[in-house]
Amino acid sequence: MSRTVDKDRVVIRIAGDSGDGMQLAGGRFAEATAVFGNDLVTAPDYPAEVRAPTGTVRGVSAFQIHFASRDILTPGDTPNVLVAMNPAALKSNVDTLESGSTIVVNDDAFTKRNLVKAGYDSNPLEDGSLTEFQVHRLPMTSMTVRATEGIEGVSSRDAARAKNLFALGVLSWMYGRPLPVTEEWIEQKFAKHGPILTANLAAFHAGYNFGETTELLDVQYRVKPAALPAGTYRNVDGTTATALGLIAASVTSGLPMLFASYPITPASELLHELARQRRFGVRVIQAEDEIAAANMALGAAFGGQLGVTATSGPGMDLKAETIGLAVALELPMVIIDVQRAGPSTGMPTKPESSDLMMALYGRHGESPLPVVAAATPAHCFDAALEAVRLAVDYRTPVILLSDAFLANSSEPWLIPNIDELPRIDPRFAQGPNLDDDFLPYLRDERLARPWAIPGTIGLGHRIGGLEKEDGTGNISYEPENHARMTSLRAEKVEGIAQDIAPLEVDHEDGAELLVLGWGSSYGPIKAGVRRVRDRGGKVACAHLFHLNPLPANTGEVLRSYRRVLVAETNMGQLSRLVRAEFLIGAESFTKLEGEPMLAAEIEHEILERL
Amino acid sequence: MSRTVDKDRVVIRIAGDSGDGMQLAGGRFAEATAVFGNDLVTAPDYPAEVRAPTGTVRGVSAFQIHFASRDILTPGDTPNVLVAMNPAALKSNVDTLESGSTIVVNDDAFTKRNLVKAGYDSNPLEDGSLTEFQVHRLPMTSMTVRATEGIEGVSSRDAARAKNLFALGVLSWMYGRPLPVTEEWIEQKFAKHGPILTANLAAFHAGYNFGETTELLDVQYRVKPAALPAGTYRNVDGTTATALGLIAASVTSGLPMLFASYPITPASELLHELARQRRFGVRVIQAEDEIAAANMALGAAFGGQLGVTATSGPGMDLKAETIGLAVALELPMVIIDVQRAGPSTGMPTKPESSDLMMALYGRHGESPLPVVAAATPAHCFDAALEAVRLAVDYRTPVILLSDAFLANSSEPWLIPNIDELPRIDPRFAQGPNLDDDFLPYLRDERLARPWAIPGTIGLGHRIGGLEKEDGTGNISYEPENHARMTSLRAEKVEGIAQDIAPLEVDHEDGAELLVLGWGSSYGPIKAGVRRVRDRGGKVACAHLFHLNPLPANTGEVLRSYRRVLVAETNMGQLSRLVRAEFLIGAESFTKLEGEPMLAAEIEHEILERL
Amino acid sequence: MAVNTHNHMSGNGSGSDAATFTKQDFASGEETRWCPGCGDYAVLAAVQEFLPELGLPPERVVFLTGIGCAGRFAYYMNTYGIHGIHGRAPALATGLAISRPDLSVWALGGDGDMLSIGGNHLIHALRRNMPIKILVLNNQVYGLTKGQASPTSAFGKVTKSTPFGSEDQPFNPLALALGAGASFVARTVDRDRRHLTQVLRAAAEHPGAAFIEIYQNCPIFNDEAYAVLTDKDTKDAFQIRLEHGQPIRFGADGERGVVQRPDGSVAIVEVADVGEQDLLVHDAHCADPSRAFALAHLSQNVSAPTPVGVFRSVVRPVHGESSQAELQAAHETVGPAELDALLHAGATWTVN
Amino acid sequence: MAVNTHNHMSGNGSGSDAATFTKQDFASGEETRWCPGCGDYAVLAAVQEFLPELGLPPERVVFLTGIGCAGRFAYYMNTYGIHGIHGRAPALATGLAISRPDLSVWALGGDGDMLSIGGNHLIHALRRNMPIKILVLNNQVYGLTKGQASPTSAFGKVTKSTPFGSEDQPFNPLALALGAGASFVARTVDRDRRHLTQVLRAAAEHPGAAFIEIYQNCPIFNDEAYAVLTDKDTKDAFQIRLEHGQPIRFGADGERGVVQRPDGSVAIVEVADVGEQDLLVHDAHCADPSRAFALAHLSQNVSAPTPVGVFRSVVRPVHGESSQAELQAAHETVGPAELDALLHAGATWTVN
Ligand SMILES: Cc1ncc(C[n+]2csc(CCOP(=O)(O)OP(=O)(O)O)c2C)c(N)n1
Ligand SMILES: Cc1ncc(C[n+]2csc(CCOP(=O)(O)OP(=O)(O)O)c2C)c(N)n1
Ligand code: SF4
Ligand code: SF4
Ligand SMILES: [Mg+2]
Ligand SMILES: [Mg+2]
Repeated sequence: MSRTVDKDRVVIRIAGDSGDGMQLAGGRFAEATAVFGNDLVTAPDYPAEVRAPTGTVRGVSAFQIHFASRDILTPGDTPNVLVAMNPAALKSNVDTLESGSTIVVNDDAFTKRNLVKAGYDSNPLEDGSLTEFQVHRLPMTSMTVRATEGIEGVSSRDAARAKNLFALGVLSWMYGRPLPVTEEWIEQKFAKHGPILTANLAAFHAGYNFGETTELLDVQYRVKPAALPAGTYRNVDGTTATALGLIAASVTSGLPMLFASYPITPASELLHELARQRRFGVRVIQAEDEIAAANMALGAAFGGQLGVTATSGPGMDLKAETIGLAVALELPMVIIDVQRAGPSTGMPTKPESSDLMMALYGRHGESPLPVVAAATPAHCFDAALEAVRLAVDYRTPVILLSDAFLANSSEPWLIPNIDELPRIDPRFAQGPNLDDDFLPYLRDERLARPWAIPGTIGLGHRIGGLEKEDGTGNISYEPENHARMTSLRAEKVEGIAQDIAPLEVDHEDGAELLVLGWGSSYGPIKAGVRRVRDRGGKVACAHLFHLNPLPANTGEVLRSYRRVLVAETNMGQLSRLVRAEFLIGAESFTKLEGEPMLAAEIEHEILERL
Repeated sequence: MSRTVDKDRVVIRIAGDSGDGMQLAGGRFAEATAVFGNDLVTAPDYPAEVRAPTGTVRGVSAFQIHFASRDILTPGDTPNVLVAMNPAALKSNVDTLESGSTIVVNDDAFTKRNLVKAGYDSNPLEDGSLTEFQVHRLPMTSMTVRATEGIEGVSSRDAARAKNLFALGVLSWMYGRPLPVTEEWIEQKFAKHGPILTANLAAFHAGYNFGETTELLDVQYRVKPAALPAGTYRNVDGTTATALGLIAASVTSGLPMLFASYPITPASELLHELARQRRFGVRVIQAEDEIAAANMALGAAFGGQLGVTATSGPGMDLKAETIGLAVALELPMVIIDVQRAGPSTGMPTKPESSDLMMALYGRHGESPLPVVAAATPAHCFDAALEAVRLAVDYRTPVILLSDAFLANSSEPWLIPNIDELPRIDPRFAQGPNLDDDFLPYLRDERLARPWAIPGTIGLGHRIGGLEKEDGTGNISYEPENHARMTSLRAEKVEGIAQDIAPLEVDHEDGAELLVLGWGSSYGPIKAGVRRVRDRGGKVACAHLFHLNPLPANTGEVLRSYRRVLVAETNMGQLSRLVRAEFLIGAESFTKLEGEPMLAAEIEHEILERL
Repeated sequence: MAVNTHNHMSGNGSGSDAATFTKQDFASGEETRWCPGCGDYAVLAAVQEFLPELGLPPERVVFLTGIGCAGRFAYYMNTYGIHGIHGRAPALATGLAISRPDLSVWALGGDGDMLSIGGNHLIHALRRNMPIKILVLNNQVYGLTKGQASPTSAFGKVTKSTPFGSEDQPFNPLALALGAGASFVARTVDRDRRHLTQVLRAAAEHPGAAFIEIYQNCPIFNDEAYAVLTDKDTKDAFQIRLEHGQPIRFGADGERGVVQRPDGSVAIVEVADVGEQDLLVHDAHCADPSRAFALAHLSQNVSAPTPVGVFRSVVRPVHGESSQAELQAAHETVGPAELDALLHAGATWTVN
Repeated sequence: MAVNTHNHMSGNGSGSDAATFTKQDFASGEETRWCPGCGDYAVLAAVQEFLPELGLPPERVVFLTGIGCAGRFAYYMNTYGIHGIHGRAPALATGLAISRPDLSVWALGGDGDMLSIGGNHLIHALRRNMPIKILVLNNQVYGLTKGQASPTSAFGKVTKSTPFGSEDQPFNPLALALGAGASFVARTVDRDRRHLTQVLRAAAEHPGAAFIEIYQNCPIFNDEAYAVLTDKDTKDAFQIRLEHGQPIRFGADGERGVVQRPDGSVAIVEVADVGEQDLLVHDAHCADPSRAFALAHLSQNVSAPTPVGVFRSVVRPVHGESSQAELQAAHETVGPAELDALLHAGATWTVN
């Protein structure tokens, strides 16, 4: 009989060939874990190629999940458990494991041929190189084939394909995950393919039963549900959360959405996600390029719709001129930049947050606009809503920064109450705003101009990218007018500082060091800070959700610490920003490896400075 | 008989309808002034439209020239003499005149109709509104017609058209300009149009003789030649100087030039200028858009040529992605941004220097590149050469910032000795660089990679925008490699700080305030500082010709002053840069009127701070 | 969506409001800033005069323009309008038309704007058959930037950017549009108000993307490029009027005509030589675009007799049409309940 | 300009060095990273095998590619090459070819790369007749970004970006190229090595821009899109081989053929019905592109018998050709003296 061991948190990484269904197995495990009530963060890790050669290290696809009985913040620095479906999966991951970790392998896959493909000279399962780990050799393929024998209409190839569900079964047993979540999902997913459904269910149960009945796996772990704030949760990745945020903004504002986009990794998933949402009146158009996509969104905005476009770095370059036009037109529009590792084509599937300066300054002339950044996968929902709110309230294009990590990673999301969502009111102009006249650039108290849409009688007007006369919007080359308009555009954006939440500090008495972050460094920074505090260190942290303007109290907060450390996955862009803005000697921790930050790295950086 | 009065410096503005040939008259006056040996700076001022309605204020075209017996730096804040060829020209300029200034008008043009077109209710020449000025009413049209009567083949319309040369003749007399310069030019220019030649010469002489013989103009001014450094001079505008710099770089480096560009104001003139230079092997191609232009230049660079592209703000937006590719490819290439007043389409004909941040950060990811800025029209020659030198020596795209003011303004240029031009050596790779292998990303002591061009046996290689392995240039997704390559690209550019002139300070004992500038603010800052010094104020100034990297001693220089004032025609972009870089509380004087800075404004700002 | 807007469902470019409008209703009153004699004036006047025919009030009409002299058009129309950036009007128009099918959406630009920097948006809008009318004011030169070559400038043309003569063959804009799959392709001339109006009318009636090349004179940089088509003396000899269902013939007395040649091209003949019966009868509705393509190649840069009129006008699916009703209904009916359900989709769990 | 480079003057794409080269000389040895079964492999092999025919050493050949699966091509050629950014290969190639006429310059990309984001550069390169060979690997889908619609995806096609079916008519790439004025237009299929090679040869021999559409199978996202053209059973019935000077006929026994229709289009007929003499004789060199255009419309998305081969190949001025000798000579002879004179041009004065 197996023992049961209690654990606070576990990091599992399940890896195999890209054809092995690792994302599916990982995703299902995450879903069951979520429903079970653990807090969790996931991180998929795909190969760059569409189909890298089977069995090679380059072709390995992995899924990491960190789950715990308390709230957690990152997908975990290093796995405690590695499931390796073939030698390549072992090879590409074993170096990250700490001594004493558990490795579960699909023994059947450790054939001579596969070992060679993975670049192994000898079989690591037998040459003693894994002695520091707890290795479990499970003949997953053959057990799956056996479990599905006799199911009519299932070839042995189909059967072998179900081995990911066998592995999922094993893991489900090891961590006491509820079976029904996965069973129901299999039943729905394969409803139209009877034999495959039966085979997958059989494989899943076989894996689970294998754990239950054999002595090979001797320990079962218990990770209790986490005491998260009350409410209804679901597991979301950043892409889904962004899509939901946009749809929520569309529904609550009454603005139909036009989402115009050109495919690009890692933003394409958002295109796919929204293309399915016709039920919500979302119109999606795949443009001929990013320039067209931005113009289409802007054209829709002129028509009184919620114009949204999404892309990644290279596409942002191309949209720059159109974003500048939107700044001049002062029309609401949301531009989503799912950042990836650059420059140029860079490493398209890898995360990096190095487009901050571009978001702020990547257009000619003085063309300021609000910049919002998502911090966690679930936060993408709020960030998207906030981007729309600012765009509509201030009649301005807004850049929403996300990144490859946030887009693909998932975590539990406390589903908000519809009634408590921020109110977004288009406030379309309905009539004259100055006696009997309509002045398209007459501003309100926010310095926002009226949004008068075609079809509205009497408000017809023509606007363009040429400098406009204050008030009337007519073309003007008058020197003072240009100065005034330039200031007004800037002040409008600066004024938003009064309309956003102040910078909140996670302070601890005695802390003299503040760690400041933005974007997806949220999780690692919080986790790193926690670790330091667990070791008795005094440290504070704060996170910027708005990069332009910065919250009104930012300077005050930063100045109240002796040292400020800015942590970001670029060469120090935010740190330059706060240095310029507040003249404080912010220090910089940067990472540029096309990988998310690790809590351990933040911990290390903090400890170095205490 | 007229008196002769000595003057140190004079600012003349000659204004008329865009069809009146004001640029020609102004340009010829400038040429004669240059040959006479005065120092000078000119500034043309065109209407925005191709042909604005005749006689209207919007249709006024003006040319301002500042010339002096000592070296001067700006086209002058306000004219001492205004030549107004019609009521609109008077109307649009009279407000800028100081009391006591001289106004010379073409009396014939002050008809009822023209007065109405210009928006005058009454004739300003008669209603007493010009009493504070010295007004000379010359019937220029009729005198020109009379002077050209009887020339065969010249209609009275042709004759009237020559009135700009009459005006030029008058001015030439007033300021004792040498006649032959202008006569020769007329003879050459109209060599193929005999009657027109004769008419123009006649008009010019008539104007000159008018001054000589009538009592209407009672004073002749003498502005002695300036004591400029020894050497041979010519008058150049920034466009010509840039073209000459590029050609000089092409000839001295032996790199044939491909200039690929898409027309845009105010960069088109450079395209026109270079398109004429086939004699120098310059190939010019008008691309379908700015993206194509940048790619063409980059393709030529790969082929071992000097790839150059030029544009203005909106075109820079479009080139961003290609510039990022050039950063990744590490190929030499020069991108010229002739800045204009933005954002968006903005005010295309008006100057502004607000693309600095974009030059530095206007691309996704970390993609650093050198940025050079021209300071005066003549300096465009050096700046272009410097941009090519850095591009070739460091295998990098270089952005050269100019602006609408520099492009059109002119000043005397001390023609350099060919032998003293900077040496630019392409150092094409000729063979293997690591044993028998050729590594396209193996760097030299400058961190520059080899430039191996197609046709070179054995050095064939493939490079692209994906992250490259250090040394080999092969595709690499390896985390540490990306970090290393990102640093190497940054260090290469930073290293240039050792290879450029240190920041030179125009210091004065006791000065505690340093005025820092870049780009075309050079002249106004120097002139403003001079004025303050003339009044006994202590002030220093320095000018940045390199914006990235900054000269190695910049921090040291800035820190040695109690206050630093950064003056620029944008919202404080350089000031943000130095704040971030050196944590000094630089103050900012900004101007955003689509007009160059004035010396008086700088003077005022300095005095406020002394 | 908004108070004061008309019914969204009446389809692009057509309407039948009771009110009638006049030319003045479509003129913004803003002072026109083209050069004296510019062909753009004539086009503006013709458009303003034609628009009342749509039966739509000015606020239901939108002009989206690019940059260039022609791009200024937007300012002079008393409609809604955007003077966008260079070359992107078809994309702006796509975004607007697809989301507001109740509007009549017009995209307009010069030959540089639409065929050089904007060429890609143009061909894609035509391919997609967006419900927009695209007017290309072709003066064979860059006007606003003062005289560089454009993609329609003749081979060998000397301009500021080609002082030794252009080394490029110009586009045949109609051929390009046909190659892109355009469902409506026409050509007309600035100075022929009646013809211009006919073509505008046909375009407005066409469901889907209409491509109209307007030969436009630029007296400053390329004067009289099309004079032969409009000068009294030469007009008859050079204008070949295409009229659906009519034999293609021209000349003062209809003495010349167009026939099919065995190699697939079409050619000009003396009617007397071939006989009336052999003349091509123009079929603008032919499903296959090959004949229209052949006609487009009869002349390049008006160096020979030049067809004007509607070359092609066929009905095919308009982008967005099929999904329009569904999306509209979805947006109108969807509310907090559906949103709440969407947010709760998939596996959820509750923490108490 | 450089040591070790060959003679600059020998003109693009042709050469006659004594040395002979083999397929291996053109293979970079870099591990290919396409999916198993991808049609790109076949194209790569055919290109590598063909290139030795040029008689040019590998270092005189350059491949410039865009982004996409097809874009990876550059890495696998043992030539010089740039894997540029998405859609811009024709512009990169233009810059290189115009400045280095001694090189054989090839631009290559997928249907998305060349026809969506890169459409404008493509049509302008064709219009200008740049001396470059353009290969479009058309798999009717976005491969690298994992399965979105491309501008050649069929109307109604369900993809990741069009879950309810594409609302767009696809481009007919050959028609687009012809509409842009291309001087050489051809189509071939990945799996037919001999035909592919023939077409490459014709393109290489063509002076000026050659546009080649290669039907390329993407087994992952759009498998067997062109199967009818290559499957033994259907090949004869679906491949219409165009051969200059030959009557256009196909079928196992040449039982079907193509004729001109009175409306300007071409149509498929049973030879028995019309008689051999009425079949079209293919004339790739016809100055007028209309017949080629009609042939391009015989089938869309391989839904019907589909012509392959060289549709059009005519000689017209190549951009840069006329100025080449002058510029080359100027650059070679110009020196400090001329530069000094240029710097001193116009009025100068001397201060002592
Ligand atoms: C991105 C960008 N590039 C270049 C320009 C400069 N520009 C303005 S209009 C124009 C071309 C004008 O020619 P055309 O489109 O034929 O219009 P026309 O003036 O002849 O009516 C150009 C190149 C610009 N405004 N924006
Ligand atoms: C500016 C930019 N936009 C988008 C992308 C993303 N992207 C890469 S390849 C590609 C399209 C691939 O399709 P295709 O050109 O048909 O080539 P295939 O992969 O099918 O061979 C896209 C959209 C990019 N790299 N750069
Ligand atoms: S430049 Fe030509 S096109 Fe432009 S406004 Fe003047 S006449 Fe018209
Ligand atoms: S996705 Fe398709 S096109 Fe791309 S490599 Fe795989 S099979 Fe080839
Ligand atoms: Mg034009
Ligand atoms: Mg494709």
